[in-house]
This record gives sequence, structure tokens and C-alpha cells, in this order.
Amino acid sequence: MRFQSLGQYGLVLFALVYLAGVYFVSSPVWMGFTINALIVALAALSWNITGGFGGLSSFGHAALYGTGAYASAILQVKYGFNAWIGFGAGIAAGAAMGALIGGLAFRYGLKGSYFALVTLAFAEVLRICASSFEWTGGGSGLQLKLMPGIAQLQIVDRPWVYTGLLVVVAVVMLLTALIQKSRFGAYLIAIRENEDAAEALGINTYQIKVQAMAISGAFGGLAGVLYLQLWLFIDSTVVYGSAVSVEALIGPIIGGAGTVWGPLLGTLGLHLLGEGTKHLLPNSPGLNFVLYAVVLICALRFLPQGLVGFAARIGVLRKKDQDDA
Amino acid sequence: MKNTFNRRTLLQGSGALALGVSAPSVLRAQTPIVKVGVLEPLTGNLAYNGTQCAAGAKFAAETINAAGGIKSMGGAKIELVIVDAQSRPEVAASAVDTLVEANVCAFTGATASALGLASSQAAAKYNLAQVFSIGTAETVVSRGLPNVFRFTPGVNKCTSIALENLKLLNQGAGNVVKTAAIVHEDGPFGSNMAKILTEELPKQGIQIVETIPHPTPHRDFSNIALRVKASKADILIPSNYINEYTLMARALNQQRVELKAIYSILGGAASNIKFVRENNDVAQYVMDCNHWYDPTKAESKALAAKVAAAGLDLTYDVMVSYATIQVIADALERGASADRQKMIASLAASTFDKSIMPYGPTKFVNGDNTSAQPVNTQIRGDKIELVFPKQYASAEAVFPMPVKKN
Amino acid sequence: MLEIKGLKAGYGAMSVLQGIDMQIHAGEIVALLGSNGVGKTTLNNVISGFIVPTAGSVTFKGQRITGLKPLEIVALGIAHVPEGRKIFPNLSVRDNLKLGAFRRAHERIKQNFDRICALFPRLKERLDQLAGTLSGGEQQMLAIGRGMMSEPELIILDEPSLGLSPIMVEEMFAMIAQINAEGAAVLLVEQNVMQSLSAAKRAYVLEQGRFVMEGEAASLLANPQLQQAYLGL
Amino acid sequence: MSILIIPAILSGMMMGAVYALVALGLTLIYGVLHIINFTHGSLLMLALYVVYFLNFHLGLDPYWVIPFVLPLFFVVGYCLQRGLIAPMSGGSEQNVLLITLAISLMIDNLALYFWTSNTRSVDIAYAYDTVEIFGALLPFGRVVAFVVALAAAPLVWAFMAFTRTGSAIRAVAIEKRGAELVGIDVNHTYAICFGIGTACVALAACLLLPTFYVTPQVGYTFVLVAFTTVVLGGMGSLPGALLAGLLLGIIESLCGLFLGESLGQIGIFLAFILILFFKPSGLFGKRAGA
Amino acid sequence: MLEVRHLSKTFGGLKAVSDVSLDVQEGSIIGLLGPNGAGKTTCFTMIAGFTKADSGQVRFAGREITGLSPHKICRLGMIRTFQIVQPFAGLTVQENIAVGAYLHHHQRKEAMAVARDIGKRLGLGGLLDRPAASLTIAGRKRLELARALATGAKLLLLDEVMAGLIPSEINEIVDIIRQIQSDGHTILLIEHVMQAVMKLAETAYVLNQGRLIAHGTPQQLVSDPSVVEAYLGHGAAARLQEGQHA
Repeated sequence: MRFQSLGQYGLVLFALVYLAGVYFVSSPVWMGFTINALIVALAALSWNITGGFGGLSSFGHAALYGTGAYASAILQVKYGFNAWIGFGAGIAAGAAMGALIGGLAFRYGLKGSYFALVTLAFAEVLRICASSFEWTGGGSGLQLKLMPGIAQLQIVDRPWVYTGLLVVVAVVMLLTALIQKSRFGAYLIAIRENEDAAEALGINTYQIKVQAMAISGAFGGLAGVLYLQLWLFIDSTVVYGSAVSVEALIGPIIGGAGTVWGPLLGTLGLHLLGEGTKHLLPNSPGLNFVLYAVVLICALRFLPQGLVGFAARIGVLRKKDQDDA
Repeated sequence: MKNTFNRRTLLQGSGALALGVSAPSVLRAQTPIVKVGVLEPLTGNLAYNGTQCAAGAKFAAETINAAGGIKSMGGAKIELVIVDAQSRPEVAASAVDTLVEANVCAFTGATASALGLASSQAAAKYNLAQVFSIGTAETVVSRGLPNVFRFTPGVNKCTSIALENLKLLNQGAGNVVKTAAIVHEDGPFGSNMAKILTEELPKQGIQIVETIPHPTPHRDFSNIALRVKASKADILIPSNYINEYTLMARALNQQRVELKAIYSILGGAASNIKFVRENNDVAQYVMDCNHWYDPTKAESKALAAKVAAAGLDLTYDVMVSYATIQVIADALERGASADRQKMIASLAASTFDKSIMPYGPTKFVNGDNTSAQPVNTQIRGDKIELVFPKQYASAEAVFPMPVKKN
Repeated sequence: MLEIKGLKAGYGAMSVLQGIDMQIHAGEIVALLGSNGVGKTTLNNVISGFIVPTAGSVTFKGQRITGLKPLEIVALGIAHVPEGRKIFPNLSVRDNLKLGAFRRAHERIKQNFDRICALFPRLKERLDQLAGTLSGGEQQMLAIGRGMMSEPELIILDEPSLGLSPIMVEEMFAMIAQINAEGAAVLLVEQNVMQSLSAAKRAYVLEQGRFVMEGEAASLLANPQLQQAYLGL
Repeated sequence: MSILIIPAILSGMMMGAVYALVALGLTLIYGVLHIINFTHGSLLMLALYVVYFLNFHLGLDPYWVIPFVLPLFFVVGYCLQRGLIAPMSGGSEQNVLLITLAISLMIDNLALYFWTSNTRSVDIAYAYDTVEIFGALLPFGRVVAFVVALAAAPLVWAFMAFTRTGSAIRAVAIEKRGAELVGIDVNHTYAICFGIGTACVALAACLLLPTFYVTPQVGYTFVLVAFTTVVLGGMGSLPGALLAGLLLGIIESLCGLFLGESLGQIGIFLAFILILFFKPSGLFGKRAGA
Repeated sequence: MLEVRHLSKTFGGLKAVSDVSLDVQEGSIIGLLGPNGAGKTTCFTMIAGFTKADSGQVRFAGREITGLSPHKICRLGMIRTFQIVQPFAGLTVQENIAVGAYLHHHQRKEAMAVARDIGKRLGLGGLLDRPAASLTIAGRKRLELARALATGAKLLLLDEVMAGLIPSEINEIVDIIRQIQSDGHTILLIEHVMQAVMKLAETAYVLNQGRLIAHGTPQQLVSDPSVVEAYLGHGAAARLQEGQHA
């Protein structure tokens, strides 16, 4: 990875120090909260593929997240499969759902707010279906049997959970970086910037967009599966609710959409903010969200390029050449 | 309350340090403190019930502290650490970390089974006891977690007792009820209950003519009322939350559905005084089989007065949460220790029978209080009266309800 | 009436206009010539307030208008009929025209409406038709008519003959002459060199953000350099 | 079950009229400002509280406070757009979306803090009155809502069609640059439009409260359906919103009747997805989504 | 190499292009001229597959390509550029060119190498690592050409590559286009400015009001009264004649 400024190095360094520091601060609260943040960061990384690199702002990433979680849970609860099989199946199901939504939406050329609304509707339909059919546990949701141990991917020891999640997030970020530097990534960015020009250069834009949705779906499914394995319980609102979709997109936008580090930094930042507001206003439930919202609005106003973009302006390493203008 | 803990732990810590080096003047007689967690959804969808529960816990702690605290621990005062589960399971689970860090000896919660399942699982890792105020889903106690204690009855028990009571009522009235319609929310407790009813009611000679699940929130109950009306059921058995219950009751009235009885099981509104106040007409004679306190106890009356003084509605959430704090206080009293492991042992051995709930001596079997039982209430005038079981009753049941003069 | 001094403007890092001086006097037609992409539209957008210049000034009737909002400039009496017309396709011809008087001359909307209907009889026939259903020439008339509803003292016409048939082009230039005769100064941006030069009193030729020629229209018409610029003769 | 069809259709229409009214405001905002306004549900909730408190403290009837609540919420909407959404978003579509989300988070939680999560409903004399139409008993409050909503849509439409401000709004909606060229103050027009949209939602609140309840979360109960209605009707189309609202009410009611109430909403969202795929511009939409 | 037959397109009652036929021989540079709004770009979009023609056929390298999608046409070796050049802003200059090169070089390493080569050939050597958004208009035009070349296309449809350039830049780009031709590419060039086409094109077609009005060498065309009128307006030819006589 190459950064253009000291600010960006600083930001990443801060995140790494924080993530490493969690091991040493013997606080279960920090670790627990960071674990939650990492799962959301995975959803954010998933959104980042389509929303960040592809410029296809989805408002229903819960559809992918939830499908992954449900696929795995159904296999385990209803058919008694091993959690690892559920793990793989969840990722595959997420990818398939992504391809399906993308395949339909892009076929009719939906983009912009239309695409956002369609994805939102998809997530809603899935939420209602999941809460209505017996197969998905209906409104009661699905509860995994408590079977601690790596064999069923139920890790009890928090530091190990945390370490595992760090590895998964690192792998997904590495994949993101590889995608960014690959033919596929270049095509995706080209589509975001100018779809006609991309098409003219021989890019099958439809195919690339659907593939992007599938990859995004795989990451989203992965996030959903890990949520399931961590809390052993899902229901329709928990995994298909609009809160998931909002969290998936808000992190990358605040952090910096279409960057490798943005989703993680944004999600961590927002979770720290949420935790901070909770500590500032401990006895007034609700007011912490108000403060959170105020800070969020200010962040949107004053960090239009996200955290990564903001950091890019601090201590620029390579001067812009003079003859640019 | 929670904001004080950091400072206090700090003070305690520095006090301990100071102990070694300086004069014993730092050991001024300070009332000892024992911390109890309250994990409830204070924001989000379940905020109403969560807030009510938190209020109940506060009243209990106040009462216990006013009566001298935990005597076996030198009159230690109960300090509640109230944390917000935000109506989300993962937040509920994370909130357990906060409780552990605050060094609570046990905690109560968490209004909805989904939240409670997540929190008790997280608490299991710390050997931290969770005394469920409400957690009707049977999975709560079927997981074999040693730190789970459900003080109140689960859905199976509520339903079976409701059925028994219904049978008694119906027999007393000469078996006038022959058909029933079930309306239930499609979440865990409603669906589960409907399943049991479908199996059990026919055994009592009551035929189920209509079963209608609905989502929460639901905006319009006209269709449901019409279907109930068309089914010509004698009795309606609803099970849903307060908002839906209110809309349903109105729709039933508007569609002039004639029923011999409305007999709800764990109904969100039928034992909520607000419903009685705001929808007095339609609320009359509605029966509910639900968690409820023993109204004859002095402490219950005191609680009712406190709740009214605080401008709150007296709901079962307040009562059960109050009672769980009582249970925890009793365990502390007997164990004389705030140690988490000891609390679990102490709770497991509980035979507490002085709670405001109409239960016998507590007996936890696999974490489930086998002596817990729901009661039947009936709305009469602007009051909610307890009609079953007889030994706690404050009024005689009216069944079937008198024909309205519409 | 309109005076531009040392004007520089561009988009972001890209500078388009690189120091322009220009005058338009009351009641005259001034032609602005130049090929695609040399900055004609940028100049128009600076005058009508959509682009804030990086240097230089624009004054109108002695008042500095650089930095004013488009609506304030409209209120002062400059109407801009842009390339691409920007009419309201989902509104009727009548509503389109009425909106022309939104900011200025609203009290004389009735007279102006009649005046424009008289000037563009084709529009009068189609008053209740949606503007989007008009032909290209009619849309152009509508755009000009809408601009005139505000009784402008200066009207900027950006490529009014673009996409019109030869007969329509003739008609268009006749109308421009008439608009001018009614008192408005006209800044005419055109690719139709011959006709705009014959209609205009003076002209400027823009190349790469600078004026390379300016002067009386008649003398420019005879200037062989101009023909070379356009035809490569 | 067949005898229930007519009552079901009628009660679906009654509910649909409320959807239409909520959607009317949303479609205006969507059609003109081209933003997905997530504050809409929160504003509905806020209006419900205002109507509730006017009734609770001053004993005012929810229907009679309409002349007061409507202008109030027009001002609220105007200020929200002009003072907060526009300056804070810096023109980015993504930011607008997040800002409306943040504002809605703010409003919801302020309501939770100040008014608690208690469910409140008004106690009025006609709460249980019904009107009989085609043998179906329809709640009086719903019938009033239906009639007023049906009347409100043409009023808004007439405002848009016949007033100077109305045509300015329509002009800005389709051709922003053209509007600026004739001297329309686009920001002011946007804010007016947002104000009208908010007033629509306030009207919906006045009509809804007698038959419904209010909690800090109540907005979500309607906002998703309202989005669906907007897209189904065609973005920015007022008759579209009205028709789509009624249609969705009926679809929901019939699906609920035949498939079970839990699946009633599926009908709505399936209709939504089908419409989007086969006619991305919606029932009355003029422009395709692509 | 390219044969266009009877291409027509109507937009909402307006005949944008009617019955246009033209041929481009391999290795040549052919101009497509006409005033603004004459329908040149519409022709391009139809040939390259972006817009569906109402009627008519397009054949490329002996193959019928009417109705194929743009990316398929590009794969066959024909590519169009855009009048308003928009580089992919999130990428560097080299990565921009690589987007084109990826068509036949799937590995990043290869594609980037190809991109560097082509970038250098087109005088972008010193700018390869810059963000594409920072380029000047002239730079963007070169980048557009480079991207198109990187796809390995045989036939380039260039849409006003000289618009907005100053004369010295025009001269440079003319040289570049010549060089591209000498490398074995065929070029169809849309131009508004005849001057530039004069130096490049062997023959040119003139479009006005959606119709072909003339075809010939540039010299023939500028003396064609119908072309002069199309460009300078009604009566221009006569007036020019007078001017020459005077």
C-alpha cells in the first residue's frame, strides 16, 4: 500500500496501535466492543466493493449479510451440518444473493437512488420472508446449539475471537487491495468514473458489476456468518434490519469510500464515537445517539473526503507538480 | 448511577493502596456497596418495556436499601448499574462486558428473549449470574448454562396454566365456550404459544376456528377483526404487544365482533393500566394470563404507590424486575458475598418466598424457577383485578362477559 | 453597458478564459465567434453568474456583478438563453413563458406575454402544449421568448441556430434583429459566421481563452484570416 | 372468506389513503430535490406528538388543529432543509442521505429522551364510531382520513399547477439550470418544497392520530411503505403517489387476508420490485431510472 | 475496413441522422465533418454500438456488427473516443491507460507495461504516476488516445480530439495521429474545425442536418458551395465568391 501523506500513515498507525492495544488493556469492554466493530467493518468492506469502488451505492447490504447468516444457521439448525460447512455455505449464499440482486438490478440499468431503493426493498422482502416462514425460524429466529470449540466454530475465549476476527479483516482488506490493483478493480473504478467510456474500452460493464455484487455478497455473507457464530442467534430484524445496511455504508463513507483502509477506519471511528457518547451521557439513554448524530453531521460537513481523504491533506509527502494547472 | 462507578473503583483502589502506607484514617466508616447490574433495552423498539423494567429495579433497590441493605454484608447498599441493550442482541452481549468491568455480582434483564439469550451467553464466560426478569422462550433455560436463572414462568408454563384456568372458568360457566380464535404476534412468544394452544385446546373441547399471526408493528387490524367475526368464535385468545393489542381491541369494537370472552395469554396490554385508562370501554372484562404481583402484600401496595407517585404505569415489567432484584438481594444476604461464583451457588440454592410475586418458595431447576406461575387478571372498571389463583385473588372472575348493550 | 476587464476563469485547476476585455454598449448586437471548446460558454456563464471568475471584473450598467448570484443578475436585466435551451419540458409553453418573468418585469407579465406571442406566432399556436413536445426550432424560440419575458437590457443567445433547418435559421436571425430593434442589446454566440456577422454591429473572435480578433463586424467579414480560421482556406 | 373481500378492499383503501398522504410529501421532496429523505418518518412522529400534546394539554381535537399544525410543520421543514440539510451536505447526494439519517436518529432519540417510549393515544369521543359502507363497518377516523387525503392530493396538485411558486417548484425539479436562468431562487424553492412535504406529513399525523398511537419509533411503521409508494407511483408524481398509496393499501389488505397478516407486507414489496424491474419509472413516472 | 450503409436515427421527431453511408479503407485517415448539431456524434454512437440505429447496417472488418454492444465491438478492434474527455479520476494516468490495455493483457504487470509504452509514445511519459484528474485538456486528449490505443484497436473513431486545444497543441496532436496511422491504425475523425482535418484526412464526408452533403478531398470540400454554406451560413458561398472577385 502506498499513502500520499503523513496524515494517512498516522491514521493507519493509530488504528493499528489501537487494535494491538486492545490486547494489553485488560478491559473486556474494549475487546467486546472492538469485536463488534470488526464484524461491522467486514460488512463495511463488503459495501466498499460495490459502493466504494463501483460507485453503486446500495442501501440494502443487509440482504447479503442476512442471507449469509441465515444460510449457515439453517444448515446447522435444521439439517445438522457442521458450522464450517455453514461457514462456507454462508459465504456462497451471500455471493449468490449479491449476484441475483445485481443481475436483476443492472439488467434494467438501475443506478443511483433507484439502485439504492431496490436494494433496500430487497432487504425488506427478505426480512419479511425470514420472519414469516417456518423454515427460517419465523419471528423466533434461529438459535445455534451451544457447542464451544473450534470444531463448531464457537470460540469462547475472547482474545482468540478477537485475533480470529483481526485475521479475517486483514484477509478481506488484503483481498480488497488485490482487487484494487487488479484488472477487475481497474474495470470497476472505470465503471464508477464513466460507464460509457468503460464500455467503449471493451469492458463488459454489466458482467463486471454483477461480479462486484457477488464479491461484495461473499464478504457480506462472511460478516453475517461470523455474527452468527459469535452470538449463536439471529432473527430477521437482527440480520436483515435496515440498521445493518446503514452501518455497512456509513463506515466507508466516513472513512473513505473506495479505499482499502477507509471502511475499517470509518467503522472503528464511528464505534469509538458511539462508545464515547455513551460514556459522556451515561444516564440519559437516547441522548448519546443525539450527540452521535451531531458529530456525524459535522463529520460529513467538514470531512467531505472521509477520514482517509482528510488525513491525505496532512503532511503531504509528494508535492503536487507545479505545472498541473 | 453508572457514571459513579469509575470514580468509586478508583477511590477504592487508591484506598487499598493507601491502606498499606498511611494512617487508618482513610478507613472511615463508609457504607459498603454491592453492585447489581440491570441490562435492559432503554432505546430502540423495546424501549418501553426496558424502561419499565429498569424503573422496577430502581424501586426495589431503594426499598431494600431503605430497609438497611444487605445485612450479612454489613448493611451494604445495593447500587444498580443500568446499561442499555439498545434492543439489539450484540449490544446486549457487549453490555455484559460493561457490567463485568463495573464489577457487578449478578444482573437482571433483558425484556426480550433474543436479548437475554445473547447476554446470558456472554455472561456465562464470566460466571456472572443473570436473573431473567422476562425471558419466556424456553431456549433461555434449555441451553444448560449454569449462570441462567429465570425467576418468572416461561411460555410453556404460562400457556399450560392459562389453559388450566380457562378450563376451570369454562366449566364454571357451563362450558359455554366451544370455539376459539387465536391472534398472535409472529415473534417467538406468540408463535410458540399458538403452537401449544393448537395442540391443547381441542383436548378441552374447544375447537380452534381461526389462527391469525401478525407482524409487529402492524398498522391495521380491520381484517383480523373481520376474520375473527366471520369465524364466529366464542372466545378470542390474543397474544401481542401493547400497541397492536390496542389497535386490535379498537378494531374488534368497531367491527362489532361479539365474543363471550377475550382471554389473552401474555398480552401486552390486557394487564397494562394505560390500556385500561385510555381504552376503558373496550378493555372491560378482558382477561389475561400473565406475570403479575400479589396485590395483597403490603410491599406490592407500596410499590403501586411509588409507581403512581413517579407518574409511571404499573405494568408487569415493573413488578417482575422488582422481584428479581429481591431475589438477588436474598441471594446476597444468604451468601454474604458479592463474588460471582458464590452468587451463582447462592442463587441456585434459593428458596426465597418473600418476593412480591405470587409464587411459592423459589426453586431453580436447571435455572428455571419451578414455583413460578402466571396469574389471571381481569379488567374491571378502571382497575386490573387478580382473579386466579384463588388464594391471591382480589376479585371474582366474570366469565363469560356480560352482553354489551350496543 | 456591459464591461469586462481582465477576466480569467475556469473549472477547478483548468483555466479556460485567460484574460478577456470586452464591451457591449446599450442596444447593439455583438457577435462572439470561436470554435468548440475555446471558452465561449464559459464566458457566458461568468456573465450570468454561474461561474465565479478567478480574476478580473464584469460590470453591468456601472455595477460590478462578479460574485452576484444568477438570480440577482437576472434581476438586473441580463437574460441568458443557453446552449441546449434548458426549457422546462414538463411544463406547458405558457408556463415556461410565464416563468421567464419570475424575477423581473413580473408586473408587466401580461403585456410581455402578448408581445412575445406576437413575435413568435408559432408559440402562440402551442401555448398549452408541453414544451418537451416542441420541435427543436420551436424550443429555441421558447427559450428566447422565456428570456425576453424579463425585459432584459442585455440578452445572451448561445448558439440560437444550432440544429435548426436553413429556413428556421433565416427566421431566427430575423427575430434576433427584431428583438434588438425593440431595445435589448444582444450578445450573439454563433457558429453561423456569415449570418451573425451580418446581423452584428461588432464582433469578437475567441481562441483558446483569448480574443484574437475584434472589431466592426463588416470589417471582420472581409478579413481573410477569419475564413482561414473557420475553413482552413 | 369471500365475504370479507369487499370490507378488506375498503379498509385497505382507507389505510392506503394514509400511505398516500405520507408519500405525497415524500414524492414532492424526492421528485424535486432528488434526495432520499430519511427524516420523513421522524417528522411524522414529531407531528403526531405535537397533535397529541395539543389534545392532551389543551383538549384540542386532532382535526381542528390542522390549520395550526400544517403551517408549523411547513416552517419546520423549510428551516430543516435550508438551515441544516442543504448547508451540511455540501451538495453531495450520499451526504444528504446520511444527514437525513442522522437527523432522524437525532429527532427519534430526542423524542425518546423527552417523551419516553410510552405509547400514547388520544382519548376522543368518536374513537370507536364507525361508518357503514357496502355493508362494511369502517372506522370513522379512517374514513375522515380517506376523504381528507383524497381532497389534499388535488389541492397540492392545484397548488403546483396554478400558482407561481408551484410552477417554480416544477421548473426546479426538472431543469435546475433553466430555473436559475429565469431567476428562480433554487435553494429557497427547495426549502419551500421540503416545507410542503413536511406539511403533508403533518396533515397525515392529524388524520392518523385518532385511529393510531404515537411512540418515538412510530415513524418507521410508515416510512418504508411511503418510499415504496413513491417509487411505485413514479418519482415526483402526485397522482402517482395517491394511486399507488391506495393500491398498496389494497394489496396489503388482500395479501394479509389470503396469505396471512405476516405476509401482507410481502405483497407490497413484491409489487415494488416488480414495478421497478418492469417499469422502472413507476406508474406515472416520465423518466426511466437508467 | 468499415462500411456504413443507410444509417438513420430519429430522436423525438427530429431526424438526427438520415441515410448515411460511408466507407473507411484500412490504413487511411478519413474525416467526418459538419457544423455543430449536424449529427456526427450520433453517427459515431451508432457505429460504436452505444445507440441503436433505427435502420441501416454497419460492417467492420467484413463482419456485421449492427446492434452489437460497445464492449463487443471494442473486442473486435474498433473503438471510439469521447468529445468531452473524462479520465477515470480515481486512477493515475498509467492506470487509466492500463484499463484499455487490460482488454488483451489480463495481468497487471503486462498491462501496466503496455500502458507505460503507449503513454511514452504519446508524450505522457513524465505524467504516468499523476492522478489523471490533474491533467490539462491537452493531456486528457492524449490520455483518451492512449487508452484507446491500449485496447489494441485497429480502427479508432476519434470525436473532436482537437476541440479546445491551442494551435501548438493541435499541431502536436496532428503529429501523434499521423504516427498512429503509420503504426498501422485506421482512423475516422470527427472534426468541427476543418483546418485540422485538412492536414490529416485523405478524404472526408460532410454532414449537415443529419445528411451527407459532400464527399471528397479536403481541398474539394472547401470549394464546395454547399459545404461552405453549411459552415458559414446561408449566402456565405455567394459572398465569398464576391469577395474573391472584388
